[in-house]
Amino acid sequence: MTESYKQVGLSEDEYNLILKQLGREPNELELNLYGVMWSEHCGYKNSKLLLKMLPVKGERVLQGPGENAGALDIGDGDAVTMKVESHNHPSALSPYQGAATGVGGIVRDILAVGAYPVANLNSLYFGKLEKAHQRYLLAEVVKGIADYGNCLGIPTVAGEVHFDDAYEGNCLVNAMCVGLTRSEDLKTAFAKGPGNSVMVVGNLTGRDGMGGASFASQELTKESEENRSAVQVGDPFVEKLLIDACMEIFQNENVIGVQDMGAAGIISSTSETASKAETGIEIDIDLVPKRESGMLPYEVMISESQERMLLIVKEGKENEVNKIFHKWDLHAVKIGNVTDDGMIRVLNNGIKVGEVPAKSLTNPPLYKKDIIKPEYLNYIELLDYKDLPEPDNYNKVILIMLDNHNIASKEWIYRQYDHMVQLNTVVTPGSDAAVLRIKGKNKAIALTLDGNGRYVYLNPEKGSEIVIAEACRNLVASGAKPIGVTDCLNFGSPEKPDIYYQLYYSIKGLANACNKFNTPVVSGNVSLYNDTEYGSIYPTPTVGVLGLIEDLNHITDIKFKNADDCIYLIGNFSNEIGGSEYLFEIHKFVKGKLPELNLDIELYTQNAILEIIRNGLVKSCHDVSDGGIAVNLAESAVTGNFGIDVSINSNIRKDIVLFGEHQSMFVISAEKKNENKIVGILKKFQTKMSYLGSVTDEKIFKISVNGNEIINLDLAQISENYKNSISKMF
Amino acid sequence: MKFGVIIFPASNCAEDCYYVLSSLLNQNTKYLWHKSSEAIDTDVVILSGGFSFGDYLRCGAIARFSPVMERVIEFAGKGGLVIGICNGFQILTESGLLPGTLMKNTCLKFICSPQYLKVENNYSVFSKKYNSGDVINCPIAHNEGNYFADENTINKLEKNNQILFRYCDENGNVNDSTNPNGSVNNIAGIINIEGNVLGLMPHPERSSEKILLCDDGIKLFKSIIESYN
Amino acid sequence: MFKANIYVTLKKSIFDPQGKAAENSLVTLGFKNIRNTRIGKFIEIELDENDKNIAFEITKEMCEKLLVNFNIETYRFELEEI
Amino acid sequence: MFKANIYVTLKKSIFDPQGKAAENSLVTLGFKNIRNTRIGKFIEIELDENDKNIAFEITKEMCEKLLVNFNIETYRFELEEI
Ligand SMILES: Nc1ncnc2c1ncn2[C@@H]1O[C@H](COP(=O)(O)OP(=O)(O)O)[C@@H](O)[C@H]1O
Ligand SMILES: [Mg+2]
Repeated sequence: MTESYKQVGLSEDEYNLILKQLGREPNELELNLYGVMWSEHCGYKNSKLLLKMLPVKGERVLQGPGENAGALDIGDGDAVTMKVESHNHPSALSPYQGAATGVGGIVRDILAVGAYPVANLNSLYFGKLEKAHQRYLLAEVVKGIADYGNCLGIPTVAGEVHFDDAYEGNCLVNAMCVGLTRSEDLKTAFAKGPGNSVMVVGNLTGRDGMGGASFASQELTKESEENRSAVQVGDPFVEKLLIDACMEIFQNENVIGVQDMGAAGIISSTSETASKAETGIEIDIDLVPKRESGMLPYEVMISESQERMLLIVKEGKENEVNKIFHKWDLHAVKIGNVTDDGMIRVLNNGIKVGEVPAKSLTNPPLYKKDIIKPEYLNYIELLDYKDLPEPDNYNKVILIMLDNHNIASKEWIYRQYDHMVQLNTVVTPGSDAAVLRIKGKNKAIALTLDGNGRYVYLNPEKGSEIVIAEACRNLVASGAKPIGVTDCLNFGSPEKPDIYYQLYYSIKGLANACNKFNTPVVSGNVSLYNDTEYGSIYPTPTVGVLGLIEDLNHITDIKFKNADDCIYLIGNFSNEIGGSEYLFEIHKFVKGKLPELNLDIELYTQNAILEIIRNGLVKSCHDVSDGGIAVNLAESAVTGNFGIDVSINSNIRKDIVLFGEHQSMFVISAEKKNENKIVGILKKFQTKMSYLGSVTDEKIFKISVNGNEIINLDLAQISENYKNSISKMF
Repeated sequence: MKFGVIIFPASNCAEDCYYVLSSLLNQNTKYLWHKSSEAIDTDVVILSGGFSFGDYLRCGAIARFSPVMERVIEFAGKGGLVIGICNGFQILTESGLLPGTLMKNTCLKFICSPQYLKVENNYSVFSKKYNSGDVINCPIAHNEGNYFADENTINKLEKNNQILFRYCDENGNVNDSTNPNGSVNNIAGIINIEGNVLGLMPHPERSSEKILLCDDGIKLFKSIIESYN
Repeated sequence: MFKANIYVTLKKSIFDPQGKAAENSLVTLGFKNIRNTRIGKFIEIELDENDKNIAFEITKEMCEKLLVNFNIETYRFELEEI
Repeated sequence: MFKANIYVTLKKSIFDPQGKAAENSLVTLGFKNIRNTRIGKFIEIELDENDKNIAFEITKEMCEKLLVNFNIETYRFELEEI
């Protein structure tokens, strides 16, 4: 017994704590339960204390972290729920199934709060596509997301994809789901009312993903590559039935609590619901409908078979519930009861095989470490621009930039996702944010999911502020007011001091920005131990932000719309290009200072943009981000299929002007006659704009800097590089 | 006019069709359950898009055996109007109401995209409101939309003007480069010889409102309503 | 008890893009001397039936009713006693 | 010349939703006495190779490099002289 705690991933101290809490030695089943529940993945041992820095309250918050998904009030009694979650480790091993079940899991989180899933998003990070294995991973992950999400009839409307060597051995697959419901219909995961029934619904329980939760909390090694039973297989068909059946069941009052079964299956769903409600649960594993015979009790308890949910049902209403599931060719089976003794009691065919306090499973020891600045941060920001040769051919540079996979159109990917089903997607993938109208109402929501590992690596705090600022900028450019955040923290092992420092300061940065923009964090997920033999990934928080558009007329996209419209630049240049795609692609550096971000200026500028959009004064709006102004202009030109004739004046270096990732900056197009009104509004927000030039019918892309024309290309060529860069890799 | 929209397990576009018919066109619309073996009491039956039975084994193969399909076959035999959109088209071919088979797209990928279609003729109850030769935008979203039938069947379809829609570009060009999925002769939608059963891969319900892409698709539904009145 | 091993293949005359794609990848990987790659289905079903003739009939019927689309596919099967 | 008949099946421990759905449908159609329906792949490849041992090695390598996903699948094959 003494050493077996190691096999379930517990430390000696943790084992001793268990002895103290139980007052005896745990048996093998019980030990296994602790093993999964006290893993980082389920227990948040290393991150929970840090997460307390995040703002979680706000006038629109209906439900914050602690539930299966967060919920925000979007007016008229409507609630939007959202959550993002990682499936990095399963996807690295089995990219198709890993990504597919990642979508399945996050959709069940949305379902578990009683909402109908209306949109999926995803954030993907791989190594460079020049490597065959990375192409394989991308193709399989995308197919996994597509096959699963498409079958469910949930549109996959937005996301991001990055390629960088830092993710070569450990790709990131973060899936986000957004749901819609009425505020009064939100469900919670409380096992209330002793005597009530505990039911499992959905798929049968098999030996899938045995120990996936503790597995996701260990570094990937050659050995774990062998440990492949950790991979689960998704069944989107059953998930779709589960969605339809649950929506029907939620219409009456028989269901008191709902919890999806994700990591650590039955044990985590029972102990979490009981622990929250200050109750206990007794179940008999013999009653659990199984797919395989001869499953051991602990296998039943921690199995990660997909497409299952746990329901707490009013005593005596089991048959009514079962009837509805039956209609959908699913079962709902009573496996036990809520009790009042605070214990999770496991029976096997009536005989007790284990018993532990629910609260002890859900309250692992929490760790806080010393925060020690990593060595690399002392020199990584040092970069003298005088050492960087200025390009002599800007036509060439912009073509290279557009051909860069991080910048190029992601159409090859999103074509594979059904992004139109449900008839709400007004702004489809390829703009700054997706926009979904709310049927029957004059309002819409805007969604984005964003990250920037390189920035956060160079400066964890500032970089993370920029991640939030940029996500909000995407929403604002679409005409939406940002109202709430869900985040997924993808980091290396917290046991390494460098990583712990990154984690601390990144969360601090997220908190600073969320406080400033009044966008509370309503849900999230933490994925640590993203390390391989090659080292850790870049610290990569990804953030999903929800925006509200209160009038359908305010919906805006990035496309230039009409020839002769004027193009204007709003915001100020920064003289820093650390972490930029330009520096990386052309000069092969990952260093330097990040472009300056002042959160106050950012907020004014965003408010100013919103105000001019709401006054109906803009035709298109696009924020400046990866690849700078040059790429921004190219994207609006290509997607709108117009040429431009633009000239920029500035006293900083031309390459920094064009490709620097200046913060708090937008490009808009508008009719000349609206110029004065726009200037008037901007003044109120202490924001200025400059005239850059115009949209042209001629399909030529022209940019001058300080009077010298340095870019002059056919739109067709710009478009070719931008549109086909990824597809031609396959 | 009464419309029925069938719900098979995982037909995920049933609600979209229902919405267009009932909310945008104010038609009397109801859902029909796949297990129902009651006679069809609507004027039109719609088999919507989606992934009936997960599209496992072959798209539409399992759905074709649902009890409701016997009734649909009976209904179609009596001249009732039946429309199969996307997965619905696949079910109609599997059940023999329409000839041919929808195979995997030649690119082997799911394609979701706006798509131009050429309206081949407006003699059909399903295309009355268009002009022959119109180019309309009607999005596609499928894995298996590659229409195949043997030469004989294709010749008959051509000869009898049963091909209602073909994939084309913005200017109405119908050729290999404007064929998204490998369909024989760029076929996007066909009717049976009697003219009362339509199957098409594109989704007219997805281009039925200006705020979403365009409203070219709604004329298909309006054609039916007009021919009834 | 029998196990039916059912092989469902695309008819020879029908182009198999999936087989073609797999073949192209194999060629890229250096397997040059290959051709006519075709990908079909291999379906295994256990039958609780002791009479081989009946098992044969049942399997045939399952293929004809559901498992095979005769527009594009063809099939064969064998029965294995288990 | 050989033709390789390759059978790729899901590992026994892996859930096969597709097989399950097909089985449910067969049962509804009246084929009651069936179980453990599994749907795998049947891949046919012609090899321009006259030495059976080499053909064997090549086929094995193709399976291991591309055709089989060892996370969830397993395979066997036979060679047929053509
Ligand atoms: N980075 C984070 N930011 C905010 N909330 C978080 C974060 N990580 C986890 N949470 C919250 O902690 C709770 C537990 O998360 P998780 O174990 O991922 O939930 P689930 O079991 O529903 O998948 C959830 O309510 C989640 O929203
Ligand atoms: Mg959950």
